[in-house]
Amino acid sequence: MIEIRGLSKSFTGQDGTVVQALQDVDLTVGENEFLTVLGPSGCGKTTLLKAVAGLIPWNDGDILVEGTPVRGPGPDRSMVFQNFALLPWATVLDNVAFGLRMRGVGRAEREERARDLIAMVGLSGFETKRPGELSGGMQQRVGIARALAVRPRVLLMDEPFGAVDEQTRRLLQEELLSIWEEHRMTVVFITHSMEEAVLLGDRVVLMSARPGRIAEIVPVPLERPRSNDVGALERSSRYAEITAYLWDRLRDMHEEHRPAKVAG
Amino acid sequence: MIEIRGLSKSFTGQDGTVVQALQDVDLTVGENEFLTVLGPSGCGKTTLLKAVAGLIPWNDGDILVEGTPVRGPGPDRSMVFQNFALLPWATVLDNVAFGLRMRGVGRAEREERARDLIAMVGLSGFETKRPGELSGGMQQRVGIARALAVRPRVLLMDEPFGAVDEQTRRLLQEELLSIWEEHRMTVVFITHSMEEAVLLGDRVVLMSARPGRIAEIVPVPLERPRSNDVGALERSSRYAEITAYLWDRLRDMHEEHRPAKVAG
Amino acid sequence: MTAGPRPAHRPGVLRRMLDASLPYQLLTFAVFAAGWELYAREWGGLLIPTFTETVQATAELLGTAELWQAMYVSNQALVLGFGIAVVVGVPAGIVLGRFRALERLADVYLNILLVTPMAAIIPLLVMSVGFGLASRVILVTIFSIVMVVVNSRAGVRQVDPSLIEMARSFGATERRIWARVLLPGALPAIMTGIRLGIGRAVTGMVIVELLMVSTALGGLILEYRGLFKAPLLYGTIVIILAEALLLISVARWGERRLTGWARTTMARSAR
Amino acid sequence: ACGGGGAGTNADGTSSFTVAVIEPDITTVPILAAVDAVRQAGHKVEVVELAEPELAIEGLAKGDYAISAEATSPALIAIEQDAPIKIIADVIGNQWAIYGKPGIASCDDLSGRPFGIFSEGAVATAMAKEWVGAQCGAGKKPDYLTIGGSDVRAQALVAGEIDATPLEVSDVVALEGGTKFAQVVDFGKTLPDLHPQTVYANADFLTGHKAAAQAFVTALVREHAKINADPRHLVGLVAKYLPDEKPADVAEIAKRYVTAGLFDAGALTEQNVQGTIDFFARAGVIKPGMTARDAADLSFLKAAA
Amino acid sequence: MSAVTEHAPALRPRRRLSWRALPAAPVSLAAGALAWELVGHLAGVSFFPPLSTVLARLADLVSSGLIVAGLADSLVNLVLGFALSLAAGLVIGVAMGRYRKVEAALGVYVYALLTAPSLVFAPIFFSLLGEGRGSIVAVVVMYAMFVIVINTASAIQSVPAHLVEMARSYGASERQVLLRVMLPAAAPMIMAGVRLGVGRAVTGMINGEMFIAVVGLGRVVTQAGGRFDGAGVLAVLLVIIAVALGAVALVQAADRRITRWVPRTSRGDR
Ligand SMILES: Nc1ncnc2c1ncn2[C@@H]1O[C@H](COP(=O)(O)OP(=O)(O)OP(=O)(O)O)[C@@H](O)[C@H]1O
Ligand SMILES: Nc1ncnc2c1ncn2[C@@H]1O[C@H](COP(=O)(O)OP(=O)(O)OP(=O)(O)O)[C@@H](O)[C@H]1O
Ligand SMILES: [Mg+2]
Ligand SMILES: [Mg+2]
Repeated sequence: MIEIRGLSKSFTGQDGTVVQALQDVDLTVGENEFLTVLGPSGCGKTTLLKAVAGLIPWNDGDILVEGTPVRGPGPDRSMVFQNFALLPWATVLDNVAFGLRMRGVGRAEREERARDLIAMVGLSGFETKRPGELSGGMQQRVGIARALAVRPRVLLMDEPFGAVDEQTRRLLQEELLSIWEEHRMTVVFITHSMEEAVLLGDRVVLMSARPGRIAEIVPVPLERPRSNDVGALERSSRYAEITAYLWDRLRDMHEEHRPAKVAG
Repeated sequence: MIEIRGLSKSFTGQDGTVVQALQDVDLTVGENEFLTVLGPSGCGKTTLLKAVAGLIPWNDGDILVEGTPVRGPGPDRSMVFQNFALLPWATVLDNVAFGLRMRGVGRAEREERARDLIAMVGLSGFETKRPGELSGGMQQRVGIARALAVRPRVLLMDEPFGAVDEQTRRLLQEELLSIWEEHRMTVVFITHSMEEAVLLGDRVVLMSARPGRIAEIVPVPLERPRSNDVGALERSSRYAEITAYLWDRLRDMHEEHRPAKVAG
Repeated sequence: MTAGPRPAHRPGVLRRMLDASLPYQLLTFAVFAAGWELYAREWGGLLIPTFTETVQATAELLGTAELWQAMYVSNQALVLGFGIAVVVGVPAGIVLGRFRALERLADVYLNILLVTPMAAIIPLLVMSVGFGLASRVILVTIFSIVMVVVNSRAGVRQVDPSLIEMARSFGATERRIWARVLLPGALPAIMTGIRLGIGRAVTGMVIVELLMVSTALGGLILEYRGLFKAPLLYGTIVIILAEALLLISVARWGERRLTGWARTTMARSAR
Repeated sequence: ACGGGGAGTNADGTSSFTVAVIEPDITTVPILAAVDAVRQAGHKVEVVELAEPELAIEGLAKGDYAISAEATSPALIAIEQDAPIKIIADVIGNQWAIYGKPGIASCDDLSGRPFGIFSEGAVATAMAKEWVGAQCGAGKKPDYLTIGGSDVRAQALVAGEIDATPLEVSDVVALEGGTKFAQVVDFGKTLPDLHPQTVYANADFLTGHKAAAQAFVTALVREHAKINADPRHLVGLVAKYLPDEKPADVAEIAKRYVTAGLFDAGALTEQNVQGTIDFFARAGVIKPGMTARDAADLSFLKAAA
Repeated sequence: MSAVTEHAPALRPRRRLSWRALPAAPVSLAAGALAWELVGHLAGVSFFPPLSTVLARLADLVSSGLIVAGLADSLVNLVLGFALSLAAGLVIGVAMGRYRKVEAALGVYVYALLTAPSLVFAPIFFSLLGEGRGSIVAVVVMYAMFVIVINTASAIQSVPAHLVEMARSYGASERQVLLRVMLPAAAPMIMAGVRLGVGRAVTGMINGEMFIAVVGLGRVVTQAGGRFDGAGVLAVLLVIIAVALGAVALVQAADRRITRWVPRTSRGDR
């Protein structure tokens, strides 16, 4: 359960100009909810996620996770980074165990837990490989395993499947859904793809840019579990309806903001 | 018109292992045809395109463009690169004029032609910006303008919209279609997206990996011009049929090759 | 970096002062000067002047024609020698970066040039070329060219290979590829090499004068040392260092002007 | 530290101290032999080799070293700046001479020709300039080229880079293999009162360790006497302390030194010390006004004689 | 590199292999040696003897034990000085890279001292440390440390921000971020600085031995110079270069171990 109240955040650029990345954002993410976030480039999605993770300070407002105000990174939340953020010199095993190590978990225990998670994301046998030897999709699975290894209550995912080809992406989506269905936790998932947002989320948050605000929250009335037949889901008319609606909304926002892209 | 006959190409890696990137590829691209190429990662799509562009030597076979054997890069072909390949230090104008400059076209003429093309891809007003100040989609439009500025008979495009968000991608697809419909030329277009392959192509070439071969050529019986209503096209049943067929074929190839991903 | 609400208004005057670098520079300077003064007063010998004496001597030197004459003579070697290092070193670095086979052959010699104690070969050089400007120029060149070559080579390696391929796809000749792709692309690294090279060139300029051709600034140093005029000795050294830093700042400024584009694409790289 | 000069007194009354030598050559060998003699008398002596006379002077002034020997001028400059240093003996007489390419016989022949000198303040430079000032015709002046190190100047002369330069005897002998140089002027004859290379010591050491200092000076005088009696003694010493020198050259050098009477530690007198001081004052290296009493302590030489 | 069709597939790989099979360094060294020998004979001057003369002199010097004794002495200076430079260089470099204030405070001085002709500071070392090992080690440090500092600082500054952020999101402490993320990530560039540093250390060692206290190999060079023994100077120089290349090779070996994870293509010049 995450409560965000009146969150505002601005950046002062190197040239002294101030960018209002988030303005007055109110958002409540329910216990064990899978929330997806969509929005044009530069609308503040990453900023929002990092604030919840406790990685950046903000100007105004409050963030509560499980009722406790966020003051910094904590063991209750973990993050999957858009660009993987794997340590290139460490093996898969060490990368997955990294979060546990930072928390002072002993070697034997952290390796055992890491091995479990490596098996869960289907990478058994790759424990001693380094990230450079893995394909993009496999790298991202390492990032997910690392985030899950610390058994967080809240999982924050920043465009985790952005850099992955379509076939691999589909496999990863199915895997994420089945992990979530089995282990249940609160998930905030940022994406650029409407299809993905609808396929995965209980609700889709649409954000608008400059300043970053929540434009609309769209509930997704597709039944769970969804992991068994993603293909059928995609051919359902409900799915097509929501996707079309999101497409229109986003196109509007995109048109509005086209000139502003020069600045980014 | 491009004729490829019995093309084979192997790479010798730094460790001495030999990768057969292309084996015995036969392919004829018709005059003014829009051909799209789909295939799993590493199947040799880029290699094929670069061979046609005359950028790499090959081991066996022949390539004829408009009846003339390819011996190196030539003014009849130009290429749009997957990663844009813009000169970061040059302005938009200079980047678009680059190909003309390499061909010794005088300053006044090349700038005039560059300005025309900048207008065509909708970037008027950005002539003096540098690539770092443009969004990804705008950068790719500069790359396309540069390729078109030399008035090639053959346009070779390597995943040109791979790095662009979905909304921008749609805009670019529509623009490319209308440019092609107006100016007509032979296009070979590589993509990872089935939807894109179907939307743009007269025929879709499916390639399989290790060694790279042509697995199948799928004709796309959708009428032209397609640029006016892409949305309607996407909702047509014929479109859905072809896409579904391609999806199945690709999934099969992908499954076959999954263990091999370790090597890449 | 802790999370939590922070005031939205601009940082106060005090904050901005603490963030600027000048106060820290001044602080270290003060500590350094005080340490020097104390040490020289307590334990200083004939060749260790106090800080204040050195400052006085520096000011005094700056008013003498002798110093400016020496600067003029020394800098002739610097300008010519470093000019040659750039004119020869940049193309050489580009060639080595572009053609691997050549580079594999030349690599040993670059390494040797990098590690050879030049002081030991100065006599040889002077004997073969004479005591005139030529040997000073050559030495400055040898001192600085390695940095220029090595960095230019690295710069060419950093140039995105797809840009070269792109240029070739438009039928660019090798010459055009050099002028329009390799040189501009490698420019940031080349400028770094030039900056480091300037430092080495100044060293070379002084060393050759110190060890062999005792004219100009090196001659002044030897003279002041021989006569135990410690304040003037270190005053001269201060002036040489100041010149080096000045030249490096000029190079930095030029670098920023020439390679402004690099900042937008490598926002997060060093400084 | 008990006593000056980085020196200490041992339990049995003997001293321990450090002697600094600068790039030892043939002229230094008798000093090394004297050190060994002092060691035999029970004192503990350490020898360090330094690269520059300035460093030795610095160490003497601070009291790190007790005794050193090299060019006289830096010692005088240091004494002028109140450093506790005293000249106590001679290393070698004035062995400098200007040598030139064959055919050069006088100062006028050198007018406008490249002439190698060491830096300002060095004794050879001062002598050469004084000679030029006195001997050259009006408006005639060689083209001075400043070159560090007598060996490099000699090489430059051989290579034809310069037409003339002041050289030491040992350099001349080492180079004489092929070409013969013309001796333009012998400063040993024109400036016999000048002692460019002397032994000097830390003043506190001299007062605190009289016995050790005396032992050293006495030993040095004795070594010089032995050499003058038989040049082969010097050849033997060189073989012992500088095994790399070419024996043939050494024999030749020794002969010339002995013939010219250059090895005479006891040659220093009030007059010639004053003469040396006056020479450097004339050359502008030190200010006028210093007396032999300020600069030298010749009591050890007197006791040794 | 032109795009030419090749109809003889077998030809090219074999040709390329034979090219690779030739070890580049020995071949070019042999060519250099030959050139030296020829120029030496043609020039016929005492200060630039041909290689064979130099090698003969080297054999002399080695058999007389001079080189070996000098070398041992020099190596001690080198190892001490380099170890100090490495330790201090890493600490200062990391501090400068990590804390902007440290960089502001020290940056100018580091650049000034990198530029300075270190020999002119000889009197200072001499005054502080005397003529013994201390001064020579100080000269070595003076030569080697600042390259290491500057490379380390910019290596630390260019560690990808997202890795640091990732570590912090798992609650890593400042120390953990430094040890587990920044140092490993910066290792390749730091090692490049160390490689430059070790070369400079050898130069520093020789200069210290030639211009402060006359010991070790520096003493052998100085004495040979004093005897107009050109072949001797060059012989010792060969030994010095060999020592330097050996030291560089050692660092490279360490580098390869430390940065094994770096993908081959981006390893740059090695
Ligand atoms: N460190 C920073 N300094 C200055 N401005 C920043 C910084 N980080 C982000 N911004 C600005 O804040 C705004 C929001 O950025 P954010 O990264 O949250 O966007 P986003 O929604 O994640 O975009 P994308 O979809 O492209 O990842 C942008 O305008 C960006 O330029
Ligand atoms: N320069 C090269 N050296 C060695 N092997 C290469 C080289 N270029 C390509 N290959 C190999 O050739 C095969 C085909 O590569 P190619 O780049 O054509 O694939 P692709 O179909 O374009 O893949 P992608 O969709 O990932 O871009 C791959 O297995 C690749 O590893
Ligand atoms: Mg983002
Ligand atoms: Mg490709």
